[in-house]
Amino acid sequence: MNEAPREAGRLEVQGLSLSFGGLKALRDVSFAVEAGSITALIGPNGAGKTSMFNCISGFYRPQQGRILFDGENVTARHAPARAKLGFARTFQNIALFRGMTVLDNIKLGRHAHMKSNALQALAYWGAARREEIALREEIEKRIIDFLEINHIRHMPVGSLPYGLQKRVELARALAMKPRILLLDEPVAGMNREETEDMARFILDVKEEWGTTILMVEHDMGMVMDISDHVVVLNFGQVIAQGLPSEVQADPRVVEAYLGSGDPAALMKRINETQEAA
Amino acid sequence: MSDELLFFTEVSLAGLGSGALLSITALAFVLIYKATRVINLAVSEILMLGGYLFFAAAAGFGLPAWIAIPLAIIGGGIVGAIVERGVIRPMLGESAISVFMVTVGLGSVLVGLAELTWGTDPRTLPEFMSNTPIFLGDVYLSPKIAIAMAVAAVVVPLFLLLFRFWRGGVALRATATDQAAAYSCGINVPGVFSLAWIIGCATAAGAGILLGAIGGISPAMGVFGLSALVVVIVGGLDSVAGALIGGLVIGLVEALAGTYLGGEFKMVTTFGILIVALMIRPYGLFGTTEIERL
Amino acid sequence: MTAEPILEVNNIEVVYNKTVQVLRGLSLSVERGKVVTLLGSNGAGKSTTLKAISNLLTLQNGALTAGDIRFNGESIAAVTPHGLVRKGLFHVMEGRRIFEDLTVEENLTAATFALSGRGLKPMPFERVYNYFPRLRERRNGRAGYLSGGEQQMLAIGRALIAQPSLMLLDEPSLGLSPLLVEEIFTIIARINRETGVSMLLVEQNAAVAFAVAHYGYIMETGKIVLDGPTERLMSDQDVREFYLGMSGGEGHKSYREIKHYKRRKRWLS
Amino acid sequence: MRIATAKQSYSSDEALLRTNTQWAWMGILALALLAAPFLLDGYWLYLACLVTINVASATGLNILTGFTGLVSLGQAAFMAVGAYTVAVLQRDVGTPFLFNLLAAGALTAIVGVLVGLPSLRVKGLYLAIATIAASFILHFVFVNWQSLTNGPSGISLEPATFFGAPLTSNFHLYWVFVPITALMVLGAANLFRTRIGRAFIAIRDRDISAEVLGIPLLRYKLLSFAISSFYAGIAGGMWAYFFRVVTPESFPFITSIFFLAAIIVGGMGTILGGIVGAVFMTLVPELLRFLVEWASPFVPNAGTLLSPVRTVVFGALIVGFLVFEPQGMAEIIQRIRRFFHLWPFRK
Amino acid sequence: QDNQEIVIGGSIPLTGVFGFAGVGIEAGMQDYIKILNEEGGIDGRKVRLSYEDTGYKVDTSVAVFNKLTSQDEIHLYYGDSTGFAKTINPELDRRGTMIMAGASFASELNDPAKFPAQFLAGPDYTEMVSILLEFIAKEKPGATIMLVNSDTEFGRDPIAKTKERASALGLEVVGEIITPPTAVDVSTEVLKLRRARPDYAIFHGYILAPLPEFMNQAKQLGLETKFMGTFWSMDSSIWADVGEAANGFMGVMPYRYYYDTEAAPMLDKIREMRPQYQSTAYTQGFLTAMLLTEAAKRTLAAGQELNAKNLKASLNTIKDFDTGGLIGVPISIPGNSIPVGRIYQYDAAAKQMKPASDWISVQE
Ligand SMILES: Nc1ncnc2c1ncn2[C@@H]1O[C@H](COP(=O)(O)OP(=O)(O)OP(=O)(O)O)[C@@H](O)[C@H]1O
Ligand SMILES: Nc1ncnc2c1ncn2[C@@H]1O[C@H](COP(=O)(O)OP(=O)(O)OP(=O)(O)O)[C@@H](O)[C@H]1O
Ligand SMILES: [Mg+2]
Ligand SMILES: [Mg+2]
Repeated sequence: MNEAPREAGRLEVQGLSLSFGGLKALRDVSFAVEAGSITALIGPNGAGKTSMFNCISGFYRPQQGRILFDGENVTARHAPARAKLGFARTFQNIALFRGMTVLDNIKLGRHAHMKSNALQALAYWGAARREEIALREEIEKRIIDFLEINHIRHMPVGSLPYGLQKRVELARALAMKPRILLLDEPVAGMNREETEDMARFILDVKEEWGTTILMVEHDMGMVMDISDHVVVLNFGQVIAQGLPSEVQADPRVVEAYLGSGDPAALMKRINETQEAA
Repeated sequence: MSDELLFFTEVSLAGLGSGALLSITALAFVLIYKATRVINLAVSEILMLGGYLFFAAAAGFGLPAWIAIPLAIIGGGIVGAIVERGVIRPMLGESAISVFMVTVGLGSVLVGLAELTWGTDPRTLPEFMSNTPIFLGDVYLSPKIAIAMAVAAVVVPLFLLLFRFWRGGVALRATATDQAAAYSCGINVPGVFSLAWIIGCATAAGAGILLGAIGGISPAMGVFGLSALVVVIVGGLDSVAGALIGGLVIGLVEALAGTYLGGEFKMVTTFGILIVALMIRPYGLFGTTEIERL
Repeated sequence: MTAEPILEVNNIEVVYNKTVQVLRGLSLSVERGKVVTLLGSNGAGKSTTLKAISNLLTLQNGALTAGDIRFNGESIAAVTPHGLVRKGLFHVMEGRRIFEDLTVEENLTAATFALSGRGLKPMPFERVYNYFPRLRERRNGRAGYLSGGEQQMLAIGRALIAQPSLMLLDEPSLGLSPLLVEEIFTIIARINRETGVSMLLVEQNAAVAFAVAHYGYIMETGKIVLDGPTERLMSDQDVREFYLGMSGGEGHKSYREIKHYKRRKRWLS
Repeated sequence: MRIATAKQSYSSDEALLRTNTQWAWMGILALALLAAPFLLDGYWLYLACLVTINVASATGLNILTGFTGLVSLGQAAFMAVGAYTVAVLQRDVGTPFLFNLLAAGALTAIVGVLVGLPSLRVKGLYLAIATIAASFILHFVFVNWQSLTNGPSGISLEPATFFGAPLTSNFHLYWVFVPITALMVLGAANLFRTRIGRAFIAIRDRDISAEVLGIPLLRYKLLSFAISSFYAGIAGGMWAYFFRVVTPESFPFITSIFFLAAIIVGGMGTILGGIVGAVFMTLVPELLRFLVEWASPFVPNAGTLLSPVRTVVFGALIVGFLVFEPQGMAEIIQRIRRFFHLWPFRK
Repeated sequence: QDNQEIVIGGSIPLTGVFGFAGVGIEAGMQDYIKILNEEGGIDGRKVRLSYEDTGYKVDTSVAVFNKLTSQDEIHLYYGDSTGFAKTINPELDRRGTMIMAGASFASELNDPAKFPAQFLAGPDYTEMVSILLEFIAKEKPGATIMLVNSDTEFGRDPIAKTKERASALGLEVVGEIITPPTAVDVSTEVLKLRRARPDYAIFHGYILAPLPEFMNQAKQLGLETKFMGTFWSMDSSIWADVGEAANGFMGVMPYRYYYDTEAAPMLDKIREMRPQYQSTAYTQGFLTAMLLTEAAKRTLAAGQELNAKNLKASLNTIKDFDTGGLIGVPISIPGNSIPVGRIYQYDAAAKQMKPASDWISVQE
């Protein structure tokens, strides 16, 4: 099978609003994610980033606004249909299927693109058999090797360390034949070394697969280093967007989100409190 | 009052009365669920056991009712404590269905033990309630049903108040949500578990005495618990108010269906209501919606 | 310091499911009034260490098979988990672990059980809301609907309510915005300096951890491999490279220029 | 861990039986099944047939509850639908045996889908109770749809004929039931190496994230209900041919509990679990019978003790397994297997 | 071969909801067999009861049947429930080796064409209710009747025929109450009863509950209704602890009570063997064993092989047969049942059932 990666898609969000009861999680949010780019979505806690992801992947229905994918309006589509279109994501709180092995979790990603029906499945015959074997081969060759998870492929995901679980989530998303990859805090809870690994994989996906990537992340070191474009949300609204360097310098962003961004300054502050005490 | 209206009123009142009995039993489910997230199907058998314990005390040892009743209720509580300690606590952290099935198994064990101890013959409890008929105007109310109503009218509001104003209510619900986190907040998790099971089972045993007084006792009387379970599902598994209102609604509907459609329609109507209620409110009328987030 | 440490962990071993050994003879101690940080890569056993200290292992099928742990000089083995909390040892668990079905306020109420039997005055919730204004806005909403970061704030808020003498913090910065990380760590430091609460802090963000901590331990696969006062650790070549991401002595290396090979850590050799 | 062997190809790596030992065990099992009817007396042959029916049904329930996580307490009612279908067809239409069984499966699948409709919104134990409701409603239909079901007194069946041979004795039925059940088990095993089985498991583990990963929830939940009730229907049909009478009281609610208990004791979410659970739960009460027989000279009233003791044991088995071995017998078997694989290297 | 023992198989509900009956049934069968064996058995062959508890569950009964028949050659069988009788019927027909009677008096079984290898040791449920109706028609012509039945196969059994029969006798059925099998609280049903104010209420499909509560509440309400039941509600021991409320309960009984005073040699024998009260179930078991073995006796006497056809034919030759007084009149079994019975009434003070009528036969 060994298909070429699917062409990257361009995502555009127009005037999206979402509220829960009285709480306005998103207000008139518009931004675009260019095909083949890495775009970061950042903002304070509770700003609405995960909610945005949920709208894009079809889990939440926004009250207003449109989501365009390569110019096509996908707002009305259900989540599984969007998955088939090429929306693939990972989750802020890891959502692997604990009853399955790593390999099966990854295979699951391909679900929407397979065709076998229940009868063929019961008989393991025809399309079902062909598809499964081809899928296995492709996953082995293109995903498992790529993400360096050979050694764990038959392990149940539950017993894996956190960092590897995140990697398996990425693998599953890649198996979805993504045209846009939505990563929700891919390096949260990782130390420097593991963050480096993940950053490398993300860059490689972009370079080798050419997939569009939209990422939520609080690790500013990584965000600023690897993203091409940064969108900043605050209280459900876009307060800034642009190149990483531009955003980093934006005083509103610094005030609402970034802070000093410098451990040395933090230490100083702490020592001041100490002296004050 | 016209004859037809009188009849309707009597039927409705009788329905509300048996609804009250359902409510009390439902309460046993709710208490345990609230603290441990376990649907304890063995409530049915504890109920049966309550009836038998009363029987043993009152008929076997010839104790007066005012001693036999507390004894049976305490007995139910003790069984609850033993069960909780012995099999429920080791199941901490297992899936809801597993624990549910444990209680199903327990129920089976209790039925078997009751059969071994008391045999399978149906029995009649010694009379301990007043037998004077109650007439509200022209409207007749069976005295036993009236007592069930009175008990429900005391017990259910008591628990409502308890959960509203007592800090322990928070502890109960916290424990249900996340035991490790509850521990780490200094909540005595095993204590909460035991407490919920003791009170829940004692309540069930009490309901068993009332039920036994009305319909006699037998090892199979626990099926009544299934009706109470329907009540809990309609009312919401974790809602005391739901148990009360669900019980009354189901009691009323059953009575009306049984009277105007025929006895064979009682169960289908109840279960029909159950399905409709769930389609409209998947977590019961007053149950807490499970949080589903990505 | 002459006073005995508030926490002493001596050569503990922990086994999960009777089969997987996770800790192999780990020792550490926390001096009274100090902040101590415990660093290590994923799966090293940091959370396991904290769970062993707060006696929560059994809930996860884990068991302490060797060694002992002393809190305030008393062995914890015979104390129940909630008993420990009521003696002043509070564990802010990994992964937030707030009570989803309870409101924000009820979550704080739940934490007041930690005060039982210590004769402390309950702290007004207002103080927590002052630290985390977002929580005040959402006080009557169900905590399960909070965003990830908001939940983390609530978890720390609960620890404040509990007024412990030793706080175990498991990755408090996880998922928090950079600004909030700074604020929380300032708050943590403030609490420590103001109230003298001792702290054992597990963190992935080594930079901020070093900023507040007085002393640090670094662990790998169930053992401590390096320890020392924070200043000394921060000058260690490997710590700088693997935990702080500094290449050589100058600034940070860029994630874009990461080489596709890895240098082995010296302590693993 | 098992030392990895170099695999010929991915297709052999995806096969159901991967090692020679596995093939050997299968061969032994097949031989035993072939020899059984010649070695067993009437009683054991009766039990053997009953076991095959129960295995088929338990496997079906396992697909729904064990693999998809949709707890059903309606299995008995589903079997009843299958049994009634067969009975009515046999009585009124006279269609052939296999056709009747398939029709029973198909009709039950449709009923299953209807019962499953609330499953998108109604979850967990709420759903379980809803299935109880559905089964009581079905029971009501069986009792009251007199013209079709003959009401409370039910329907008696003529023995079936299978390609001309009458299926009257258990010996005959055995030869038909065993292959049918074997095929059903094989089908279930196959299912879980394809995308459909994976989707089921994903739904069990976390349905909302499964949806975002491209699995239409309602469709798959209903599919699971359909396949599972198809199995139940066929098992019910076999039941009808086995006992040759179907009444509304043939499938009491306790039967649903029995099957749930069987898959729990056997091991939820493993094919092996459904099989061993059904075998075990069917045979244990019978073994108790022999135990009581041996004990009867020493224990007064042993005969009257049997049934309560059986009730206690039934309950205690469920409790015991859940408390001490929540993964069920399948896990024990796996552990034994692992032990033997490692055997030379471990004491 | 001639000296080989004759085995009666039995799926007997020693426990479960019908356990109270099963224990008596077993004792009754054993006692009759003992008497028979002391008299030399059948044609010199000893008789033995081989039985197991079923817990009153159909599947267990079937398993017991299969087990017992694979252990012994069995020609006579005792079955415990209607469900079992129907479930095993095809197998009985297929084997053609035995006849069966049992604890079920289901009307459906009273059909020699459909159940050629089975019979009932008494009237079927419809016949029982008919006997009650005959009695009512005589005691109070034109009386009004309420039918109360449990929503089970057992309970619904006689309903349809009863109405026909009642109108033929000039009685008026003023209502029907069907209670769910698990109902304990019957307040609303009592209200229905109160509204209809029938002269008689005939209960069928119950053992005890919910009868006492019905009678209690009816008394509170000052209803004059007389309460009646059928065989399985008629044992005096189950009414003993109900107390005063039970007084006056009536029902149909095909057999004599243990404490009956009219002359009955077989009862004397029983009382000699068992000085304590024996239940009606005991008598049922006793009599069933008597009839089963009588059929075998007659078959062997005719020099025929013991198989279903011969046994049943022999059974049907029973005419004006004396049961030793267990049934107050000589009986005949032309078909599948013995349609005679008598009305008894409960006397709470004596804790006994007292005869309230003569023996009534509803044989056409
Ligand atoms: N299903 C929901 N019901 C109610 N409120 C919700 C729901 N989902 C999110 N919210 C609220 O919407 C706001 C935005 O939440 P969201 O999870 O999108 O934040 P976020 O930007 O991802 O934050 P974080 O960085 O902390 O993860 C929060 O205040 C949250 O409490
Ligand atoms: N309940 C458990 N059962 C079995 N193994 C476990 C369990 N909990 C943790 N482990 C294993 O123990 C090891 C240490 O886990 P622990 O959570 O203590 O690591 P950690 O250092 O806190 O890692 P992280 O940075 O991911 O939080 C890991 O390999 C993990 O897989
Ligand atoms: Mg988020
Ligand atoms: Mg950790």
